[in-house]
Amino acid sequence: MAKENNNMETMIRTKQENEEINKINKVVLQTDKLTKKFGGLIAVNNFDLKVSQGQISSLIGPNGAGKTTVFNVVTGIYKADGGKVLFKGEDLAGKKPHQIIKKGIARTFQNIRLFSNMTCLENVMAGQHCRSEEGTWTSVLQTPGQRKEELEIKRNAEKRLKQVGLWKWRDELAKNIAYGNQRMLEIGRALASNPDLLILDEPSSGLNDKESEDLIIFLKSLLKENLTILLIEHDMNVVMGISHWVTVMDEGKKIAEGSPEDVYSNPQVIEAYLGKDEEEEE
Amino acid sequence: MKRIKFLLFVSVLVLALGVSSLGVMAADKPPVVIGLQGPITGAAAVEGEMAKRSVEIAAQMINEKGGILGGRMIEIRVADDACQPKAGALAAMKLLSQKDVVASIATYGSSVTQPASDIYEKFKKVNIAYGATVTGLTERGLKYFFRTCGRTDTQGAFFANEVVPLFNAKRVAIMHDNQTFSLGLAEDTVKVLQPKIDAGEVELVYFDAITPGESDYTVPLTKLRETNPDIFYFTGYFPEAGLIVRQARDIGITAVFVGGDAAINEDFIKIAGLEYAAGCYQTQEALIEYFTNPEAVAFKEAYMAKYNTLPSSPWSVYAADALCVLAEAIDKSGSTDSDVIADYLRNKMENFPSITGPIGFDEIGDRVGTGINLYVVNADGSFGIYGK
Amino acid sequence: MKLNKSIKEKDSIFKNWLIIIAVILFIILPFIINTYWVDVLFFFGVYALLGLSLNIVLGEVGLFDLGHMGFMAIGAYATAILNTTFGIPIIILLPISALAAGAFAWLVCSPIIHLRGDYLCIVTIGMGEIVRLTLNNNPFGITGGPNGVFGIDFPSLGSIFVIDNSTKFYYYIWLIVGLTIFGLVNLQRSRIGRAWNCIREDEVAAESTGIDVRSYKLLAFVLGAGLAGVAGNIYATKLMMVSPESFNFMESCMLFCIVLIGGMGSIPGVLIGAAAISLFPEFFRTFAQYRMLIFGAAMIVMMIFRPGGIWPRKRGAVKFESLLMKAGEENG
Amino acid sequence: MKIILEQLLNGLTIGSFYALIALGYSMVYGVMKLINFAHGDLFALGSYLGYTLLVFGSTYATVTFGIWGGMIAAMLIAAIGIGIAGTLIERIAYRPIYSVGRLPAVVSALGASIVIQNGIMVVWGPRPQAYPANVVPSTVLNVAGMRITLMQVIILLISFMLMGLLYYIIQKTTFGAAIRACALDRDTAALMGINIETIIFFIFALGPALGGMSGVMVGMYYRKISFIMGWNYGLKAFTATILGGIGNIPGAMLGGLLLGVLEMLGSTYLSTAYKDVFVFLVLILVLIFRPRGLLGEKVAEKV
Repeated sequence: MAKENNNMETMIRTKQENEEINKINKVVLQTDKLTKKFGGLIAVNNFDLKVSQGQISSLIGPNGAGKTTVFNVVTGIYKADGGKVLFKGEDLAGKKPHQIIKKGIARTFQNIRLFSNMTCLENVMAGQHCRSEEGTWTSVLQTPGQRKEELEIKRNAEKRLKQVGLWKWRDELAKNIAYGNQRMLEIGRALASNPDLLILDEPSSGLNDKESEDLIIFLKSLLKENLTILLIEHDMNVVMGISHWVTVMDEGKKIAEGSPEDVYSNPQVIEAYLGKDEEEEE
Repeated sequence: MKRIKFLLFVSVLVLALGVSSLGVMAADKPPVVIGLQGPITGAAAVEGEMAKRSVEIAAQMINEKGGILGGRMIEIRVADDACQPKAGALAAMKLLSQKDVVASIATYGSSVTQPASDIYEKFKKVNIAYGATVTGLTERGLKYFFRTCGRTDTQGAFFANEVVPLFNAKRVAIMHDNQTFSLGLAEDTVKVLQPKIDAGEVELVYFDAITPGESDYTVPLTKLRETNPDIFYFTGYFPEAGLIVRQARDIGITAVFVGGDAAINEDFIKIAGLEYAAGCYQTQEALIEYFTNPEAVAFKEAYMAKYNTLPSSPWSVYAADALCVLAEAIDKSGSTDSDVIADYLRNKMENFPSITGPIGFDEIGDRVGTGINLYVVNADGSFGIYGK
Repeated sequence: MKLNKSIKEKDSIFKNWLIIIAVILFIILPFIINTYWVDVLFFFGVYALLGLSLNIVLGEVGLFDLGHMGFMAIGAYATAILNTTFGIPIIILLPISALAAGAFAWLVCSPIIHLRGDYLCIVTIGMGEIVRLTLNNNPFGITGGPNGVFGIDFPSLGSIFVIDNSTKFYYYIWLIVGLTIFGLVNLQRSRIGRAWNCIREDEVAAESTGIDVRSYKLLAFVLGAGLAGVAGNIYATKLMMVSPESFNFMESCMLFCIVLIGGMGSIPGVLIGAAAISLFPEFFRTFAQYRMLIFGAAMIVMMIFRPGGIWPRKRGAVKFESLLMKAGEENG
Repeated sequence: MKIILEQLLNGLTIGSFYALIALGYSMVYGVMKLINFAHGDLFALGSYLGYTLLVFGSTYATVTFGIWGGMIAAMLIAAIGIGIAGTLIERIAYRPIYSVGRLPAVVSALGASIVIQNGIMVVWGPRPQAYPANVVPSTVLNVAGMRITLMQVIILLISFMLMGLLYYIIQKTTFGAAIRACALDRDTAALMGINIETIIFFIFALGPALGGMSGVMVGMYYRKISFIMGWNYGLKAFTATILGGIGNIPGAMLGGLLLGVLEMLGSTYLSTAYKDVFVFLVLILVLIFRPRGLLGEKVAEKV
């Protein structure tokens, strides 16, 4: 899909910049002894997570293991009760979600959260909010600068919509398009903010096999844009198919991490998570 | 094409004929149109309805005598102001936009009269208020604004100078409801009372507002009880007055209860209950049932004949008064020009025998001499002037 | 070339011939009807302005604001007090009253902006009531208590041009309504308007998409209040007086209905809603006591048959053309 | 001290009215997530219904049931009448628009409120009406130097009884559990076999019925009733609901009583004129620090 989009100059960082980033830290995102409690329940317990530059990392674990909570803490929706979140070496403590996306972390949600009564195009345009800056008065008066920026937003939106294959639905309300398309639109919206790290919360849930396969190809293609991807996933085919690195979580704690093959054969993981799967399959 | 032209010609002819015949008819004694602005809808709808009836009765009386200006009848045009400032401005415009309206009787509420009278002033139309008693209204230097009702400070002075000494009261409690009329009366009373307070003759032990429309006033009343007053003046309206009297007596306030002129009527007795209402006093503008002058008697008869009751508030009768003075001014000055009418009202009218007694106007448009009396609720639920 | 296309897309709404006819009709109307109806249309304009201002808060951002009259009261009283006490000309007070109302909104809304839905709703009710009651209680003797403040001047440019009659006021308010509509349409089509709509659709997603929800909510309140302040200024100068009873809770409810009857976030809808609310009582005045009964029933029926409002905002109706080089290609 | 106690009792009396009305708001909101703006006017309608019953049936009722019996009869009939009116309003004004979201329902509710209010005005007239004197015994009790009216005591007793009963129904019975389940998650509750229709019918009957009963009590206690009283009481009760935490039954009771006491404190120690300013300020302060009311549960948004 992305192959045909040749004019990516605006989105992709120059090699120089990339090398600089790599010099500072190969690890893009890191959590250090992250803890989050809800009342008496410890949802995330001293959790360490590492996400490396330019790779697809997966976070897996049984239901209720605290995966989504980790995402919510990382993206600033919840405040951590302990520990740190480091993004490119910078502590994200106290940052609000809208500040974090500006730093370069964009996300999607487990249960799709689109702006239902806005068109697909508007959804993707909204995604660029943090990359644009015209204010209220220039908008009221529609100054040339504002028009120019708006045009740029539209142009980028078009590119992203085409990238996720939804260009023909551009004027449809987001709530009216098919479920699979909604998933893609949400990814498109996240991509529109030109992130360095894309966090996907169960992107393949609710998709059929064909759509899942397309998604795998699509995610892989994103790596060429020099994106780093972190995803929560239940579909083992997806996890094994694309992950460079897998972290397994159970009851708020990390129980294993490594390459997909390592994790797949780890007895602890089988016991906590995959073991049940096998039983069910038998 | 020819047919269209012909049709056009005919229709123009018909129109021209129609207009000219209308003109001829109009020349033959057109009515003198007087506007009446009042709260026909809204919270004060009762007053508006009574004002409408009273003015129509007064017009009927004048018309039966052969009208004014040599046989021209009086016609009343009513505009509803719902007792709201915005609606009041609209109602004034509604009357002013009808070119044949000569003058206006406007209006009942003080806060409505304010913008309305400004508008009338701008369009140079005489307007006479019949219920707006706030003192400041006539002190704005308006040329075309008059009122047949009294001012709150007259009533306040009456309470301070006549009622307080009458009951030998030393400790005075005043309660209002924070609305234009009620607050005005309360403040004017205090103003007149001030020299006596300074001299140490009386003491103002309580002065506070209640919120109209509520049901429970025991909390402020308990506070009032602790100040131990001799006399308790409530300047608000009857729904609250009824509640307040009963709740005050229930928690043991024994002070003499005096209501302002909006406080006491039949509904007051119904709400308070007769056992509580009896013995309550009221400073009141002239109530029509106590008038015996021939004009009032004639008015009462005509009103009785049509509605089988009498207007229960003084304001609607003041509206009828306003019509009488307007008719007199137009008739005597022989003109429907606003400047002439205003000049006549201000400078030439003196002791004109109207329904509520002789009427004249002073320099700023206030009525000269209104009779305020102290009324009392008798044990059988009837009203009477205290001491008579 | 590319730029032209986008401008064309934007301007198409103004090129609608219906709108042109409506505008022409509105310009010649005062010469046809009598001054009473000109005044009625003036108050229609005031309600339209108020509706537009509430539409920012309620329609665009989806915040329940049932105390909007409080902001108008601040604007009206700022005008009244500064004009009668210090003799400052109305034309200078027009922006000042907007600023005063906006600043007030910023001040009171900052601590409560995090409240959700019905909680925000009751707080705005409370705020509106606090404003009205405080004005009514004559703090420091400046608001004139229940009498209000009177003797306010007409808007004027020096002594040359004075807005002093119904027709002038009519053009005055509709000029301002027109300018406001122009500005708001532009806002709707900008990143600001999009951000507001995003917040209305999904707050969490909006925040995660990079929208500073708190600031944009506050911005909506401040802008809405500022416009309401302008409406208050014009209202005060037209009536030449202000009094607290004009700003009661019922009026705020009516504003709420203007936005919802017209259609959330829809500017033509707001105009229709304002017309319904302000003209309906005038047409039905003859029905006296049954008037409000019919009015209430009409509100229910309206919502049953057109729950989205009379003229809901249509999104994506204007076909968006490709801006990229390979324009003809669908689905990249 | 004596004064404070007496004032406290006064505050509690007003507060118990607010609490009874607030329960209606809270129950409807809990299950439907809808602010029933017509609820205050249903309360006023209840008051007028009781008025009509007592005016035209007072002699009969008093002869048959005795003086207190007549009162109870009027209250029960008003409760049933308003319960029916409540469900009717739900059928006509709310049910057709549940599916399209909450905001149209707000307008519809305001419309219903205007219809009821003006309907009362058309039927009973714009003047305030007064409850007949003979059903309202105005005995004043003297308890340790405090003057308390008998009516006050009775109202407090009845109110607390009703609140206790409702609390019992909601918290201890299976049916109450069903209501609470609906309040938490209507769809899941429906899947569990709870008949949502019955629940909606019940809350739209019971809430207004409580309002109707308090309407009659307000009428008997204060005697004066007017067609606009629904707005006043409605707004205060709604404030109480939010103060306690909307959708929360004990919260509504607490909020109502607290509001009554707050009003008392405001008008005793500040000025009566600033009483409502004080009440709303307290409300806003509470909401700043507890955004979901005093007893409202802290709900972390599920993302």
